[in-house]
Amino acid sequence: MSPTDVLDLVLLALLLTCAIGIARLKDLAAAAILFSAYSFILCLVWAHRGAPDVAMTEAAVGAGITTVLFLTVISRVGRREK
Amino acid sequence: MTEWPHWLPILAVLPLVGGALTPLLFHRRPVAAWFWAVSVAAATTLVAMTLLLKLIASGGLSYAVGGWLPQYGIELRFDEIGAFALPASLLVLLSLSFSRHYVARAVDSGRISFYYALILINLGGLNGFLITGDLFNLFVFMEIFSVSAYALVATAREPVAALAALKYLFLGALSSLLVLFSVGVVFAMTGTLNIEDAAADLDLSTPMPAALALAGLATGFAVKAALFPVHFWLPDAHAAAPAPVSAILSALVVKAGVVGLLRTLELFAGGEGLLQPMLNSIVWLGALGALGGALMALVQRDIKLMLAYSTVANIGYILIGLGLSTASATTGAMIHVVNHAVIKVLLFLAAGAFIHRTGLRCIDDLRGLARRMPFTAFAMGVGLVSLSGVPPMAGFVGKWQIAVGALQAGRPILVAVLVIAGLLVLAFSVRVTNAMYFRPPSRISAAAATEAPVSMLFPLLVLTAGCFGLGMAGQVMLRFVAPAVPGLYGGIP
Amino acid sequence: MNLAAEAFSHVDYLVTVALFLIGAWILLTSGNLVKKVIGLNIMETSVFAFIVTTGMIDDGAPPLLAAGVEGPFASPLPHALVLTGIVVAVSVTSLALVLILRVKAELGSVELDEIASAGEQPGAAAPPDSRGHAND
Amino acid sequence: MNNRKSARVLTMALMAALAVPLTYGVLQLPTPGQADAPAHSNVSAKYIEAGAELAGSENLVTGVLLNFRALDTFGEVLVIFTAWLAVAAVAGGAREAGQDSIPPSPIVDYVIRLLGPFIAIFAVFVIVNGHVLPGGGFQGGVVLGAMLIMLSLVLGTGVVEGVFSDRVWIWLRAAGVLVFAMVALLGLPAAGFLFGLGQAPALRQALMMALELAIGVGGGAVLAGLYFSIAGTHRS
Repeated sequence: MSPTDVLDLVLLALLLTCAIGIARLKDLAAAAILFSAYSFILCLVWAHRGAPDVAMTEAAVGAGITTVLFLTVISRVGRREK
Repeated sequence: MTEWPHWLPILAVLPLVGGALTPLLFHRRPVAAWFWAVSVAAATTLVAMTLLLKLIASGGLSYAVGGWLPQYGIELRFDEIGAFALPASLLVLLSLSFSRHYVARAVDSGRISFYYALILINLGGLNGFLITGDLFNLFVFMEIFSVSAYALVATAREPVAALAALKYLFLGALSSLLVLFSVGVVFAMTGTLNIEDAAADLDLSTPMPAALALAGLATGFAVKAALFPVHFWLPDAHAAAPAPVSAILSALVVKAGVVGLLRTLELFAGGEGLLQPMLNSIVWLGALGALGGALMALVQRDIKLMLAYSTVANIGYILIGLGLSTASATTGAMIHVVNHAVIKVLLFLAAGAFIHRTGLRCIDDLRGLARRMPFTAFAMGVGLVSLSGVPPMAGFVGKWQIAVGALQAGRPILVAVLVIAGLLVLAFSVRVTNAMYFRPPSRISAAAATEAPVSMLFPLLVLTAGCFGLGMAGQVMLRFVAPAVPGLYGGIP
Repeated sequence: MNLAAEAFSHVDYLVTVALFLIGAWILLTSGNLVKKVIGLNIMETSVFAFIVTTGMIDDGAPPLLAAGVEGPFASPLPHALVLTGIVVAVSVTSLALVLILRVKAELGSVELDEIASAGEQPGAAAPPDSRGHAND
Repeated sequence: MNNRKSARVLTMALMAALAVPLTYGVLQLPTPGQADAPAHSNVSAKYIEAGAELAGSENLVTGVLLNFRALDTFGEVLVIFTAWLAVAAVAGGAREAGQDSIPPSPIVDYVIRLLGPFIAIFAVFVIVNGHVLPGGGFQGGVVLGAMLIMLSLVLGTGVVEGVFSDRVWIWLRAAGVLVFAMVALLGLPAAGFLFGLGQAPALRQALMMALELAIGVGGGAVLAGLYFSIAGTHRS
């Protein structure tokens, strides 16, 4: 189990916890921010595994633009999920 | 000019670029945008015609995009399935010419140029989807016509349109994801994205991943084709959309799911254990869809919902034909794809003309319209008669071949399903025709209605002639489609 | 024993399957439209992760053929596919969010059960016929 | 409330039922990371063999996107343009004028104004060096779009959108599609096929750079446009 494998497993575990966290959160703003973290961790996984182009795009799109769009809509539509 | 091979990529690129240019050149000038859209669609139809002549003259055409052979780049193929691009372009042209007056009232004036742009891009995505021989390219073109379809549903002013478009979007995105997942699995197993090469390289010794890819593709395209039980997004979307959009969605976009199945089943031809159970389930789901769709159509009061449910029924017929995969059943299904497209565009445009003139959607309110709007009523009548599959008309040819195919496959129960569904469709056709012709008008706006403008009547006239013509030309189309059938999903058992 | 070794070597694939299912769970069970779009995004990123994983190679270099870089290269094709997929995902998400804004503006809420209950009352904003028969 | 509960149980059962074939199927796929897996020995091997000259760029992903599989990328640029078209066609009603949220705190204001130009430079750097370093048209365009959105958070959407008139914005957004269409048509004389970039390395470099810039600028303008529509600008 080389150190890179350990880093992979840790990142993948973080990824799963973020996704489960998003599923359980009732507060949409928190879910959107957690989604931003989720995208960023995914970007780290890809950057670490030899896919820099995709990592850069995922970081800019997932963590950046999609989360801003989510937060803008959530601010207009209401924060709490029934 | 038919020797020039570059018409093939132009068939897809021309409407896409034409659509992209529409808001640039004609923002806030609806009539100019309409004229531009009609001419781009007409040009695309001519390109499709040239390709069809080339296909008849010298057989299938393969085109390496960018000069890269399939090992490196994307390969486009034009065959009998690709020939569906001609009726598709023609029907979009007719829907566009119909849209001029209808859209002036149904869509806000500032956004009409976007409406025309989205329809042209939808046509481009459809044409690209029909001619590509590359799995991922299939996904990209599918996304193009799907995104434009979601938006077109939402251009209608009704408040329910946004929710219907959203439901369509969720299911459409889910089905695109399943297709993309399957493309990933096929790539992981074969290393190539070209459908022909992947079919050759896909080793079915480890059946599970191939089964996964097959399930993903089948479910994904079944959702796009609105096969029962994943059809529930269709009625709301097609009823809420503007009439020309409902026509394009019901006649063409839904058929893309069927074409997707036809294209990708070729990958799993080797695995007997894989393909047969999936085809059987498609037959039974198609049968349930045919009966359920026809029944639901009978009980509807809104004419567009009725037509939407009849689309679900007809998709059921088509997929019964495909699932049976005997020669005549598959040929019948492929012909019914075209015939149903023509009939459904005629019906939705006729309904659109009624709505445009009277604002009424309920069948009971359409009473007595035949006197005030004779041509439209006649067109609607012809469409309904064709829909119910009465012999001389377009609807009969495909259904008859599928029934023959069912008998060949030794499954008479399916013939019973086809007959019952046909009777149900006949029932609601009679109900509508009766209301239009033999009942006194019950609404003031119906009594005071005037005939639709020429730009609406011209497409109705052409389509009515089409219904008669396609009914007569059944044999010609059978001979044209026949050579493609043995090649489908790697040979017919 | 080899199942465990097999599972360990395929851990990336298993994580993507798990993320796909979590995303599907959010999409199907959440009543809030915005939450559904977040779930859809998680599903999409999980499929992209799956495709990138097919192109990965152990201790290989990214597909950059700069002078002097040897060793096995990661496969460039999946990266091109996922780049295209990510931009498609943004397109679909932004369209979905605008539709949600319009649903909120016209139907008053983004919770499906609130919209459904509003739809049942007679004289609701939507024409009664087409609404009454939607069996979602 | 209990039908909501039963729906959850049903969905949980469906998820479990789906998990079994998915896991089993995925486990039987070739092990990721093995050099002899088909994913590395078929088409990808040909790309790596072809090397930088044939691909037209050292960054093979850019080479695949703009050269080998140009039709995919044309479709891609078109999907992002269609997304803006769709949002513009649908968002008419939702864009209430003057809907600006509370202005951000001065610290955020100062930091964003400070970072703005540097992010712009980074975006241009990513676009221009697409063929040598990881990055390219899409990545640069997304960073550009993110910067425009960030500035409109601080300066207000109306100000940032006011930089260009509506007409110019529409032409900017369609830049990716139009330039790609021109390069496609140029492919006929250059390579004898649509979307071909021709054999001469100089021509191929020039065309790829043109495509990178067009996709970058077009992508950035579209993503900013999506935000403007969703956030509701002053001038609707």
